Amino acid sequence: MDVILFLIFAVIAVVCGINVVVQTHPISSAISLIGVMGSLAVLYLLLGAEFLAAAQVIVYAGAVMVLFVFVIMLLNAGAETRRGRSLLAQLLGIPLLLVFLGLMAYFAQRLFPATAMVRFGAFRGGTALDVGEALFTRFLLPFEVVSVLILIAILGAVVLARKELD
Amino acid sequence: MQLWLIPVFPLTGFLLNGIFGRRWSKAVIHTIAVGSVLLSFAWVLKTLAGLGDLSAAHTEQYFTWIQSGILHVGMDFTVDRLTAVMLLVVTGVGLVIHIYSIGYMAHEGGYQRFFAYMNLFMFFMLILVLAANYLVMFVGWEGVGLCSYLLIGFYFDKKFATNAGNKAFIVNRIGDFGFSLALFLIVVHFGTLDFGAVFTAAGGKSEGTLTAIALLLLVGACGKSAQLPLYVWLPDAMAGPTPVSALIHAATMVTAGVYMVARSAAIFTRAPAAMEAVAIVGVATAFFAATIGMLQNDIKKVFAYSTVSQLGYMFLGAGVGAFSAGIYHLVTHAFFKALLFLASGSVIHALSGEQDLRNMGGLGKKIPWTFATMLCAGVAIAGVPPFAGFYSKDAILAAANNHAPWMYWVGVITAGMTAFYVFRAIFMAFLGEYRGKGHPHESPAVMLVPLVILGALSLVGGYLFRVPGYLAPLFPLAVESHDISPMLISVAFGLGGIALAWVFYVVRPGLPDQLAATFSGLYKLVYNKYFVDEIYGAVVVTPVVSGSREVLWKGVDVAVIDGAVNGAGNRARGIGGVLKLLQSGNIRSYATWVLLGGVVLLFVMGVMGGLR
Amino acid sequence: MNFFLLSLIKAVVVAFVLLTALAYLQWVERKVIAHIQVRMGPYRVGPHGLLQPLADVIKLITKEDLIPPHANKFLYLGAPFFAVTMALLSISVIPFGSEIHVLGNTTWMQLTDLNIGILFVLAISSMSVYGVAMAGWASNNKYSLLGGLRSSAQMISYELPLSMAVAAPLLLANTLSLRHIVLQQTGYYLGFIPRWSIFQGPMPQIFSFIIFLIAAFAETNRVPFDLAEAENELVAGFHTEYSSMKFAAFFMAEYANMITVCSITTTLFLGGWLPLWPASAGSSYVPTLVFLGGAAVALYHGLNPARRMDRLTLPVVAVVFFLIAVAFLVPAVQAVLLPFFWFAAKTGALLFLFIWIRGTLPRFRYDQLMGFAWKFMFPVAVANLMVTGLLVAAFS
Amino acid sequence: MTGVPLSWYLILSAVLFSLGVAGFLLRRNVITVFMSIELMLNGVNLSFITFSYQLRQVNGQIFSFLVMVVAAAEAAVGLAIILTVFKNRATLNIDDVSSMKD
Repeated sequence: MDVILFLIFAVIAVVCGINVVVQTHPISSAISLIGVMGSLAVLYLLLGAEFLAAAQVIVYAGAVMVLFVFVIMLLNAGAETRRGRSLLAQLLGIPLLLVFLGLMAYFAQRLFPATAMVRFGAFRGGTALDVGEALFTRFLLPFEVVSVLILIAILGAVVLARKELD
Repeated sequence: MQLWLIPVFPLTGFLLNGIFGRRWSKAVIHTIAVGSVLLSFAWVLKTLAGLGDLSAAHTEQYFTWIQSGILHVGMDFTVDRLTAVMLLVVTGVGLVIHIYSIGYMAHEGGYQRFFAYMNLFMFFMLILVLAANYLVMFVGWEGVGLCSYLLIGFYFDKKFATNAGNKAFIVNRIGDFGFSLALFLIVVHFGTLDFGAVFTAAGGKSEGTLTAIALLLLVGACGKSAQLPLYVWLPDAMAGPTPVSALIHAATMVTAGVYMVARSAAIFTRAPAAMEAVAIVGVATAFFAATIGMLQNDIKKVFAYSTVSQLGYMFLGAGVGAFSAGIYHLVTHAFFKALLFLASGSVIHALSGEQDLRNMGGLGKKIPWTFATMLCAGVAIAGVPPFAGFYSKDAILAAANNHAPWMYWVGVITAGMTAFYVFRAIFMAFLGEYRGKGHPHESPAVMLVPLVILGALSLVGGYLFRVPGYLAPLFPLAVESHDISPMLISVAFGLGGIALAWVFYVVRPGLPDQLAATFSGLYKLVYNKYFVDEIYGAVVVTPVVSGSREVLWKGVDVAVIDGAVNGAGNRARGIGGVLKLLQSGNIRSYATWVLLGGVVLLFVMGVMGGLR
Repeated sequence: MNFFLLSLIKAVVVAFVLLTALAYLQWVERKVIAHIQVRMGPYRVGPHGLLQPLADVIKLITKEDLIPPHANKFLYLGAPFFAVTMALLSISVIPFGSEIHVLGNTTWMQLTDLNIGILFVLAISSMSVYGVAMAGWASNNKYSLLGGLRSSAQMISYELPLSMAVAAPLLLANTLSLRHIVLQQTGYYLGFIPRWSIFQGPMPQIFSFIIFLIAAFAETNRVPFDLAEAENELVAGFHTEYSSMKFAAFFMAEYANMITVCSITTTLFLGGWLPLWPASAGSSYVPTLVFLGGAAVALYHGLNPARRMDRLTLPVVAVVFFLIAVAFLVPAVQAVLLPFFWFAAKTGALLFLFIWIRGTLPRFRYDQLMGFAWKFMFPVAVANLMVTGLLVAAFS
Repeated sequence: MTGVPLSWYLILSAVLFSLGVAGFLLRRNVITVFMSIELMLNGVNLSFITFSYQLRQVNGQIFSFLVMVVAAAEAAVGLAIILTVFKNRATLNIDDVSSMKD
């Protein structure tokens, strides 16, 4: 069951991820990205992080991506024009990326014993209670700092997007 | 007892007026400013009433300010009898002067700025007085210096005012430098800055250490209290509004040095050489400033030199071991000198800005209240019994007589000169014929009431507030001498000074000019304040300025620093010229480089981590 | 019984009830609005227009299915189904009633109880904006695009006060599970004031309730916040270009959202399936009395018919009501249906409020809408949350 | 049922991250580039949560939570910047926005 669920949502995530990169129209990319986020939320649930799964959908899919879609619609962004100028990125980037991926996969295989298995329900430390307790005790300072950050971001966004008063 | 409320009231006033004052009417501004000082004064009274007889110091600790190694500095306040006296003087006289300012500043611009600065000054002065350790005191010390600078330069559109402010600030730096060196020495030798701990431990330290600390403290005190040789800023400080002169440059801030010396009595008494230095500085300043004061024509300059001279008296008192007499004189001086300034402010107000004594005269009939109150201050400062100045000056002179007779005699002569120059100013301003233009008018009640209050205090303050007796637990009283002849002599000199002024400026007004012609060399020397400013200019300022310009700027700055910076810049530009090729302006190629770095890093980590 | 089989049965039952309710909610809305406007409403199809939903479905299915030129086909076709899926999803965590025992099986009248139930609902509601936004964008029509833009901005803005308003009763309940939120509201003050969140100490959530309700109107794009489909400005907003079943899907989504939101409100603030007053005071007989009363009214009108048809239909209705009333007296049935009756009664009252407001209030202007969300609702919601938090902390 | 090997999750995370990088390298539309960054962040989040599972600690989830918050802030500011750039230059192509080059 675990394997089936994992495979289903991993495949959805990867396919949507590829779609994000391949689609020329930003709105298709955005929809695909929502797909990635949704399937990742399910994977989070499988990993026992139920609060994070909900937060993933609410924050990422429900707020961040809505902003993206909103901006795409607002700017009426069309499909991008094909005129590449960076040979470097394509010639060097893709092989590098493959090397990177290979290295990461190799490390992941080597560093964790084959016995390390993920079973749904084996770890239940991700409830809202657990996350809240950690956030408001041990991680209070980062939490507050991040709140300040988001406040600054709000102000920054308002200032940037404001109509010029002239 | 919530001591912190005492300084916080004026701070609140400062913040309110400083931030919102621009939009408020004058009534709101001065209500807040005076109200905050009134609250502060009331809280002082309540606190002192609640603390009983204060036979032991009451200390409150609020929070740790600095914790570094062994050094622990807390934001602590303390109240003992010395502090109590200072608190009453600062808030009481401060309150009266704030009220006076309502009238004096009514027609000036920058109303809210003035009151905001005044409140800020009160805040820092109260911090200074309440401090329970040297560092907190230093905060107040620097703070009042800042407010002094701001208020001297209050009329910042006038060049001389900003120059005077700068001068005060820079000269004070010299003193503060000494003070901070003293603090460093204290930290080195005592490991703490708390008054209690330092004074308890002072007994076990060597005399050399204590003398060094005491002398450095004296340098600090000289700067703040305008003693020789750092007194030059105070006469110029009269560029500020008159209430500022009264509050900061007569009654409170300039006496901070005396307060600091008295507070550090435990150190000074164990360093006889430093004590001697204090006494000599004091008596020399007293005499020296009095001689200058005799020939000044600007009414505020006269009182400025008088302040310097009277501060010298206080130092004399402290230096000869009579700390309580010094503080006593501080209190009475706060009354009559504040009064002198406020009354002269009233005169200036009446004459719409005229400050030159030669353009006054005959004002006694036109502004009788001012005249009467000024007369009260005059008799008080001249040491006529039984008015305020008599008690405190007598206490100092008696102590000086016990210590060294020559100091007593210099003090007595100075007392005569004091009486002379004060009454010279009074006679020139109020008696005779009116020599100016314009139509003098009496000041409004809001200015006269403070004058009357201070006048009454100048008359009876010395008798009412027996400071030495109150401070006896802190500073043991000197042996009571039954010989009253020194007292009689000083009174005689005082009266003689008044009489001489009467003769010179009322009976035979031509006499001073004849004398000046006779002793023209001496006259010019004194009239030009012994050319001290010019000497300082030639000896200190010019070499520093030209040295900075020729050596530091054209030599060090251009050749060494600019050379190094430009050289580095040129190298960077050269390297950048090569690296520029990487900056294609294409974000994706940048990302590729980042990726390359990531892959290399990952690879290295794998190899180093033993994953092969 | 097998967990999956049980779940499947429950899902089928819930889907059937919900879809029927959806269809008839529209009928109710048309009827209620008609009566507000002193009209008769649907009357031709079936007695009192009761078969009108069926007729609508047939009409919609048989309509021509248009796809505008240059539309993004995938999104254009996907949007309505996405919308309706999201609308139906959150019903799965709503508890309709308490524990029941049927044929030896014990189960809850709830599809599933998640630990993060309320977060799930919020997540789904935040996703539902995509249906409208996609539809608006994919239609390749400026009115649709404007409608989509409006509704996405509006939904994001009202999501904040909504979440804040939800958080406050959660502080009282101390759980995120919807079932436990209801269970926590069990009991009565002084024997008759229910301990529902809107009455519960130390901070009655009445402000939270009002904010939630207002935000819910905006989230469901209902009057007075229906700017996404403001017909006099944007033709029909995001669904201008839709016809046939795809249009029906948006309609279903809107009504399903309404039902969901009302159910959530009931659960969070009005004590879910809990009765209005204690069973000891006779609350168990309320459904019987209500249906008996309904039967009596129907019988009266059947005996004094206003139209010829009523002579036949209204007595039938009366008999049905009477049978239901009797059924509520049977203990076994009572145990199952009584909680559901209360839940349905509260939700129905809220739905009636939705319809009532639609029939009463005019539409907001767009800047007023956003200003209202950010300058009024959000601060009030935050203040309410803070006060609640402080009081809960002080009294715990 | 034995479950899923932990490394699968990590590899999935690496794949998603690499896809994000690829998007960054290949796309020209600044919004798509931005979304690629979000994709990378999501990949990283997955690995955080996987580690959180493996270590049976909530810390990884906290990191992930903070990443989400930062991503939200970044999206708000970033999109505002994109709006401003678009207003001034009427382009969404990142190659056209290179006046810092010289």
